[in-house]
Amino acid sequence: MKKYIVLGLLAVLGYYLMSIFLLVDFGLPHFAHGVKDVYLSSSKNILKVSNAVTAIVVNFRGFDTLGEVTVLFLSATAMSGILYKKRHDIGERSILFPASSIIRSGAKMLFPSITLLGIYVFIHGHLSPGGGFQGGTIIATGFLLMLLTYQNYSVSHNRLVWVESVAGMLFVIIGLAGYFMKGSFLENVLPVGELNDLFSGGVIGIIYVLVGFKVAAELIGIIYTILHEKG
Amino acid sequence: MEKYLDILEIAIYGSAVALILIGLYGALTKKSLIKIVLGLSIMDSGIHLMMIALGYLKGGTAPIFSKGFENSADQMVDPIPQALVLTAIVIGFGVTAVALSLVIRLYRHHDTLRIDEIKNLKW
Amino acid sequence: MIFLITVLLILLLMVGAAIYAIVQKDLLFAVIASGVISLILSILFLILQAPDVALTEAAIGVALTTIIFIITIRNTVRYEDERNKKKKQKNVKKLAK
Amino acid sequence: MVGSPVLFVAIPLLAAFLIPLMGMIWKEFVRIIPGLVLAYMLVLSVSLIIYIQSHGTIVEVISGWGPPVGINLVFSPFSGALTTLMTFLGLLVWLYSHKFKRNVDYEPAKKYFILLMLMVTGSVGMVLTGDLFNMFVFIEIVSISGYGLTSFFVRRDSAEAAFKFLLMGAFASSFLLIGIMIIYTQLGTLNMAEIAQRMPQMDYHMKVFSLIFILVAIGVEAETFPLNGWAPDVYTQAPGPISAAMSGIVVKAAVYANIRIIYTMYDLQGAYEYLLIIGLITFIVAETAALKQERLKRMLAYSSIGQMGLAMIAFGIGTKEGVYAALFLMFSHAIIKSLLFFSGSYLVYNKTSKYIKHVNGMGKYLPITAFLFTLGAFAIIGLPPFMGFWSKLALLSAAADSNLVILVAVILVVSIVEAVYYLRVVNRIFFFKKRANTKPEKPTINAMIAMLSLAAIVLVIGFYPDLVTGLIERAADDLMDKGRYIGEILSKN
Repeated sequence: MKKYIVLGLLAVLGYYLMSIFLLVDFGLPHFAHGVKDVYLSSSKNILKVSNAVTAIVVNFRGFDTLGEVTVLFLSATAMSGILYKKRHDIGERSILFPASSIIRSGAKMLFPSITLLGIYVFIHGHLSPGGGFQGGTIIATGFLLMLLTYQNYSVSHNRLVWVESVAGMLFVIIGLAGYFMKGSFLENVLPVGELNDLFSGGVIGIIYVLVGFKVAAELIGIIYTILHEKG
Repeated sequence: MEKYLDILEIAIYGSAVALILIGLYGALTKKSLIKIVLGLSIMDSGIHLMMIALGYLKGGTAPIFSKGFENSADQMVDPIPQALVLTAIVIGFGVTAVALSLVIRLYRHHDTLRIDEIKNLKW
Repeated sequence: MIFLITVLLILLLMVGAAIYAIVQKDLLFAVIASGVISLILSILFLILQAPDVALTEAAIGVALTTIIFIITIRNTVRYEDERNKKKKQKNVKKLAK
Repeated sequence: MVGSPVLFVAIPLLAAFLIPLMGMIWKEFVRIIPGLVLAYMLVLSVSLIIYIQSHGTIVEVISGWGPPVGINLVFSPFSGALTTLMTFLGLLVWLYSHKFKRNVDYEPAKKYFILLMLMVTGSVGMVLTGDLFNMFVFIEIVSISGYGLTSFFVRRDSAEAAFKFLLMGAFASSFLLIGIMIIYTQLGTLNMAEIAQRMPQMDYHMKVFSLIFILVAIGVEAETFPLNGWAPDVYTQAPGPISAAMSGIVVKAAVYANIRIIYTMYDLQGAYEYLLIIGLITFIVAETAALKQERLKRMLAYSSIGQMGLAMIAFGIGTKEGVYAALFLMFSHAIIKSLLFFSGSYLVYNKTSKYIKHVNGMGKYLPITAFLFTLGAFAIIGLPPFMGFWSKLALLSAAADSNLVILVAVILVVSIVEAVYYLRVVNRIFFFKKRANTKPEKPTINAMIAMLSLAAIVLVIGFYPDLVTGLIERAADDLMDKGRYIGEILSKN
């Protein structure tokens, strides 16, 4: 019975959603003058950042990114609080499958290259597609591979805490530096350089590298917490 | 050419709405807690697809100014939905992780994942 | 034309995977189907000229979300209708004796 | 310039990232730093409120781009008053839970205080921000810390309540994204002032649908009627101070967002009537549901929902007097309900089930706590010498001015219901015999200070309501003047 009510409601919702979105033309500009044009032109001319998405994420709407990093931090904190046990010993790591020697040696070879790829992606975040979130998640997948393959591979919890705390604090401190030197939070305080140069965009590149470290540490922490949970 | 775009419009919007509806259906009717969380993440995927599709520009390029590939700003797709989706994906992952840890904790207490057997509170 | 057909096929596959993920009783298969959704989604983002989002979706949606779902399933139960794993195991042991 | 609104977000985040490191040095830092940060936020907001009396609204630009392009924070009389209220309550919640029972453990204490501090920060951010998507991010911060704090006690059914909350919150955030996206595709901006300015260009259907999506999303946090299923469970299962923080801080922020969107962003005709009707339904349903509750915190939860319904009714009247009454109601409800949650959770301290019958005879064993609970109960019913009386009076006179006689009658009748269930509890406290298996627990000294300062506010404002009415009137003026809000923000370019 409940199923049919839900199906009926969903049919109504789907009808209205479709009828709204079909009014919005696909592949054509929808509005006359939005903030989009300002973002694109000042990303190229003022900030000298090639990747406009990076410019938006780190500078124009950098406050969102700070909030988003905080959301990840909070969810890592909340998770370890939710799964907290009074006993101090953590459970054995759950093994998904016993790894064969091919996987073991393959993982060992892949891990450095995955980490290198991740670092490349977040260092070049302002030049090419990618950036802090992407690079951070790629590094986290590398660690995930190691954690799944080797049962006795472990990441020092204190080191993770250090990385995420220092990266997060530096993010806020760079923001505050903008506030005290230029008068608004997260404003660029360094010279912007030339378009398509590695050292372009002022603080944008630095902030994205910090975001990368923080996201990687956060995600590894989340995986580590849930992996050491024994049902 | 116009027709081509029309078909693509209906197909992409339609599948995004379909993902949203399928996810909602799963989250509302299924009994297993993991299925509910799965439904939520499918719904999020649908919304992300919708947002990117709304920012698409026909014949536009990715919003990246690269050397040797000079293109003007009005030939680029809208970068704002992309930035928003970037944020939304990461937030969605955080929510999913918290939800799954709550699922594990509920399993620890009740030894079951069926929502109709975990009813100490009124639903 | 070929491009259009490919996109349509991909979309169809994605919606099919979504339906499969909801209908399937075996949660492990359902989760892997949702990983397939994310994979196709990241291809679609690439087609829609959003490479940044495609990278994020590929790393988060395909790898991390899927793996934490799988770990959760490993720690709890695998089948949707499975009522009580521990009790069942106890009963099996009793029968074996 | 004494400070800037951006510090409300920057300093707590800095502290939150710092706490795990400082905790390695000395464990007590984990409890002290959040208190210092909350105290700093309170001082900052008080000094900014004094500053804007003479200099007008502060519009803070972030990352150096003027309002339609970058994100901006608005410290207006309205948002400033709410910020002060919320940081004050946050400080008291911290004080109350400083020596909390289970917080002797280091790890849970760390998590508890980080989550508490960021919940307050997120609420303040929700109130201050002038950007729609930024509001979404802050809502997520608030909700995730809410999930974590709700499931804090391992031994109760808290995980279930938290899961319920999470389910509602996840739907809400998805719907909010859809609503934001509809607005963005039509108007090409995410800044609230610019959206308000361009709103007449938008197609009518789009306007209605985006408003519905956004209201459903924010209604979950604001406890409007069909979406408040999570609230009673969460308030019952969460630790006592967190219930107070939820009803005093988070819900206030969500109501602010709701009102800002309806009053400033949209220019729809039927929106005020919507508020009036939804508020009335919420009020009646919640107050009657509270009457038959058996658990104390559940009863308080329903009462809290009902009071928010009352505030919505007042906003729905739509005149300046109505807005004034609504703000006064929100203010007095935040103070009084926190007092009730604080003292109530000591009255039923040693029982996980928290039945009302456990308060029997506590008046003899915990005289001060019982007295404070009674004070709160009288104040929230609206008995004359207390603070709740003035807010209810303002609401009734606003309704009477707008010729809504039926509304006045309904509010009065439902207030009698409210009086019945509160007086029932008070009766049990003082005139029943203590049950054999309940153990009274003396409040700690910090908790006592927190409760006494709240009670002092209730009494002082009960006798001298003029202390706050000026502030609230300015806030109401600020909310009603839509053109000035848009002008102040967009002229900052």
